[in-house]
Amino acid sequence: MKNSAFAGFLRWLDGDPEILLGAEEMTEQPDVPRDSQKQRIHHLEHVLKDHPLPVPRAFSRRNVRIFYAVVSVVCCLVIISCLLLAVSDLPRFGVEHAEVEEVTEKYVLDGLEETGAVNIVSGIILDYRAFDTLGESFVLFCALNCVLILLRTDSREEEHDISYYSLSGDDVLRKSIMFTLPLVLVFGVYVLLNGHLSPGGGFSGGAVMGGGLILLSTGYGGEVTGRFITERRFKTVCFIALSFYCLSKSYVFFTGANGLETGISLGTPGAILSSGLILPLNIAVGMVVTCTMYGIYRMFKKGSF
Amino acid sequence: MDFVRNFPLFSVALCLMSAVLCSVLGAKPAKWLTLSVQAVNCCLSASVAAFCLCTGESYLYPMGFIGAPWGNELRGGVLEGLIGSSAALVLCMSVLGGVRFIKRDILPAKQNLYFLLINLVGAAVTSLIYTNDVFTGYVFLEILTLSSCGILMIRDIGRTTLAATRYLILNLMGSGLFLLGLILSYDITGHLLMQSMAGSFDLLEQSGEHAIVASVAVGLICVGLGIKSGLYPFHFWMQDTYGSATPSSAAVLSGVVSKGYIFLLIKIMCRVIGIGSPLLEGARFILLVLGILGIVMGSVGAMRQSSVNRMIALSSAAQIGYIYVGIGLGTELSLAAAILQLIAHMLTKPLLFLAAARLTEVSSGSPVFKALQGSGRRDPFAGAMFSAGAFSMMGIPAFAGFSAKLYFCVAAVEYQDLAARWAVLLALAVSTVLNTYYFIRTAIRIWSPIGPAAEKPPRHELAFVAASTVLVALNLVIGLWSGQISRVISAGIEMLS
Amino acid sequence: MLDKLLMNYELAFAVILFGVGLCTLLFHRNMIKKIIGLNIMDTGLYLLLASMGYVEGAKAPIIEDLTNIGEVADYINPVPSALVLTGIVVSVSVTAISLSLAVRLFKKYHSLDLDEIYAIARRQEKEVF
Amino acid sequence: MEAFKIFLLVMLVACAVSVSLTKRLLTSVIIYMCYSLIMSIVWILLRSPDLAITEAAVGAGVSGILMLLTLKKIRRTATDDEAKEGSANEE
Repeated sequence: MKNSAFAGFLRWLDGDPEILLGAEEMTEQPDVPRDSQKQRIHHLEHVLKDHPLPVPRAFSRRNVRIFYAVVSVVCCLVIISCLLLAVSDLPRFGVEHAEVEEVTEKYVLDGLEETGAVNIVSGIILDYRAFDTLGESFVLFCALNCVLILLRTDSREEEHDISYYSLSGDDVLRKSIMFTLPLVLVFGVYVLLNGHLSPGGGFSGGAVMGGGLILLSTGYGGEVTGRFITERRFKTVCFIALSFYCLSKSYVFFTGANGLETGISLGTPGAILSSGLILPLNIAVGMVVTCTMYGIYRMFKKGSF
Repeated sequence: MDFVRNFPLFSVALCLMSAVLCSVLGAKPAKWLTLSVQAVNCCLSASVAAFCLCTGESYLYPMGFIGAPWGNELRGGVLEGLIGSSAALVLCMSVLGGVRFIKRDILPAKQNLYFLLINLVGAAVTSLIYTNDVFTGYVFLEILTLSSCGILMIRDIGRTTLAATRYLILNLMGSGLFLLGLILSYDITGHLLMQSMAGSFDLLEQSGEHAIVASVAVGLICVGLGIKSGLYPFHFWMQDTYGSATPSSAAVLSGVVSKGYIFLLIKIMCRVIGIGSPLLEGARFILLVLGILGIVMGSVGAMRQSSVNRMIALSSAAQIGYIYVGIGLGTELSLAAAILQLIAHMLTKPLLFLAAARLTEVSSGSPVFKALQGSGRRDPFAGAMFSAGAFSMMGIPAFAGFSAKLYFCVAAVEYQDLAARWAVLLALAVSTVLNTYYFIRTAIRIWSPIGPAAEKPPRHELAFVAASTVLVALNLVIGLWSGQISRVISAGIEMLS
Repeated sequence: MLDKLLMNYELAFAVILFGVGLCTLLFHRNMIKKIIGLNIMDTGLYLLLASMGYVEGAKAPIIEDLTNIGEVADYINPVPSALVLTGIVVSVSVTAISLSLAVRLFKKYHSLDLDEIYAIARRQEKEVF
Repeated sequence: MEAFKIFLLVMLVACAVSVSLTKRLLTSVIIYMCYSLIMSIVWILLRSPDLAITEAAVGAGVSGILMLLTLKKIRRTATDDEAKEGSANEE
């Protein structure tokens, strides 16, 4: 009775995800030193291989798999048809909608004057809706720190990882990177600095530059990039860029809400040094994004900078 | 313009800046920075609440030169201030009370990252509470999800990683559904600010256009936030998550994070759709049913657990069920009861988690009930604190939990629909009986004299004593002066719509 | 309904992508596939958002002639673009975190299949006690 | 142009479905990278060049690389353990 389908169902009601297994105490696992845990896993895997788990007949692996597949397809179809029903009721695609006109009108017509940005999207994300964007860079910052928590290795035991899968001996890769890397970096810098004039901005430019650094470190090994991106510098750049972003935007929010003058001139629209804070903010965001992308890559690859 | 109006901006900026600072500080300065920033944050929010209570009206705060409907906005009001200050306080106390466990569970090199994430949680919750723009709500929702997942998985054992994975997947599904709801409502209204959206929803309701999209969008928003906050059928991650995290993280996750989602839902319901709107009727009915089911099933599930922290975790499902019942009934009284319950639960759960962690510590580290026998005698202070929390959960008079339950009863009795009224009252009765049963059982176990050989009790540190005393004191304050507090809450709810 | 759907075919495709992604996220047992499903779900959402801002025959929201901005209807709606930009960055952060969780899980349990991982975790617990 | 757009959208759905049907993880990661590239073309057709640049750099570039690295890391861990087991057996 303990392993019957009904008992499994009851356990599932209680929030037990693993209906395949018999009733067992779910108890908290105390801290076990790393090594012994590893050995235990090895041992367990053998045990699992030799003696498969006691599984009630109604829930055999095969049945469960089929059940999963059927449920997922049915769910998928139900969700899609519900949403299609909703979508068919939406306003028509590809025409200007009266509802949004009130809001977009101001962005398009007054945006240039109020923010100084030729690229209206840049004006929106770094001026009108800057609080969202501030949050967005902190999402990246949070992701970087979570990855640091998970993948950073403090011991030296995994150092030998680097040599194993770095391709830095490969001539074809090196040569092609030598040709493409300058282009990638120049493109990234261009996209970053012209964020207020042409498509792009801090996020896209930063991602392109981060991609360039990743290329360099793939081709020439981590030592080359590690020479000029040390952990200290990495942290400093992140710190300066984020605190500049946070402080300057708080200042703008504060003055704006209180009706004070910011003392930041917008310059001539269309010039590279224009549109007030948007250019420095783009640079700050770009640095954060570059650092984040590269840092996450290093964490995945090696576990340290 | 009064200077107090800037306080919401200050508290968000303060939290974000201290998060950035924590990334370059060591563990110890980061801890003090976090604690003091959260304390300041609490004071700032409390003064916002006091200010709004004095002037008698809420205010809008444009983020930048251009306000509605073009730029982002914050909104300050009594409810926002009240919940913001209690969230910051609970965050501060959970960290303070669990400092020893943080030192025990987390590698020294990564402790400053823990405080960084706590700051991000604070910033995200504060902005979720104050925001007046639904998309800002989404962005900070994601920060809250990621940082809460971070404080969960920072403990380096397999169970926690597994729990974090499941927590992350469910939460991402919830945010996906929430975002879809937002997108659909943006498509039909063309606005992202709450009051402009509300105007468009009113117009749509009158003209009857896009009725299907509107109801699907409302349903998706409710379901998304329900999944994230642990509404009944989606409560199954709780026991693993809260059971395996370091006690401070469990306290923060149950006390602050889930409440942030719920408050956002209440705000969207009241300010965007209108709590009495016919669009919301279906969603409210579903929330009511799921809430009642959550109360009953959560209590039954908690009763069947064999270890104390899993029991506390599952009783959260029941407590969150109460809040959803309050939202589902949708009268002013029931909303006030829901918010009172929200605050009461916010103050009680961290206390229980922290005290249970102490009791576990003196029982050779095992949270199973058998091992806990007599632990209250080994560490009387923690035992007393646990009992106080349990009393509040059971609904003993003079504690916050009692007044919340009382207001629920009043709200249910005054509800027109007979079936709903009796269902709610019955669920309340059943869950009170079950709550009393399993908390009394635990209390008897921890105070009973027989047990394993006495171990040397850990040194009583000031941090835990201070944190739990503050939490119990606030619990008593809310319980004893519940009339005044519920008047403040009703004033806040009136301001909300 | 069907003729309306045909007119709104972009939105219909976006919704289908969302559904497929959501089900991959929910029902696939492999972590990596779950993560890919998550990304597909998100891009479906962004497609839905951005196609609502599209205006037939309009230009990208970048002002070419500074002296003569033109009319609102000359440009597509810039707001969805701004929102989607935010969203894309959020989803890459989420991807990074969930991938590192997958790596960590693999280190602990030597599997990416969540069902198997649960089985191993349970066995382990039984052994500890 | 309309036909091209429909073709791209159909390809997107095909990629999305085939991700969950393929057996090998490497294949599904590569399919996902293709998906992102197609998506960035769709963004251009929708007149959002900002999104196209970001999607190409982030979706196809960085996310894809991270997924590939994850696969590599996982295979590395697996082979490492096999090697250790082998040496343990020899002893």
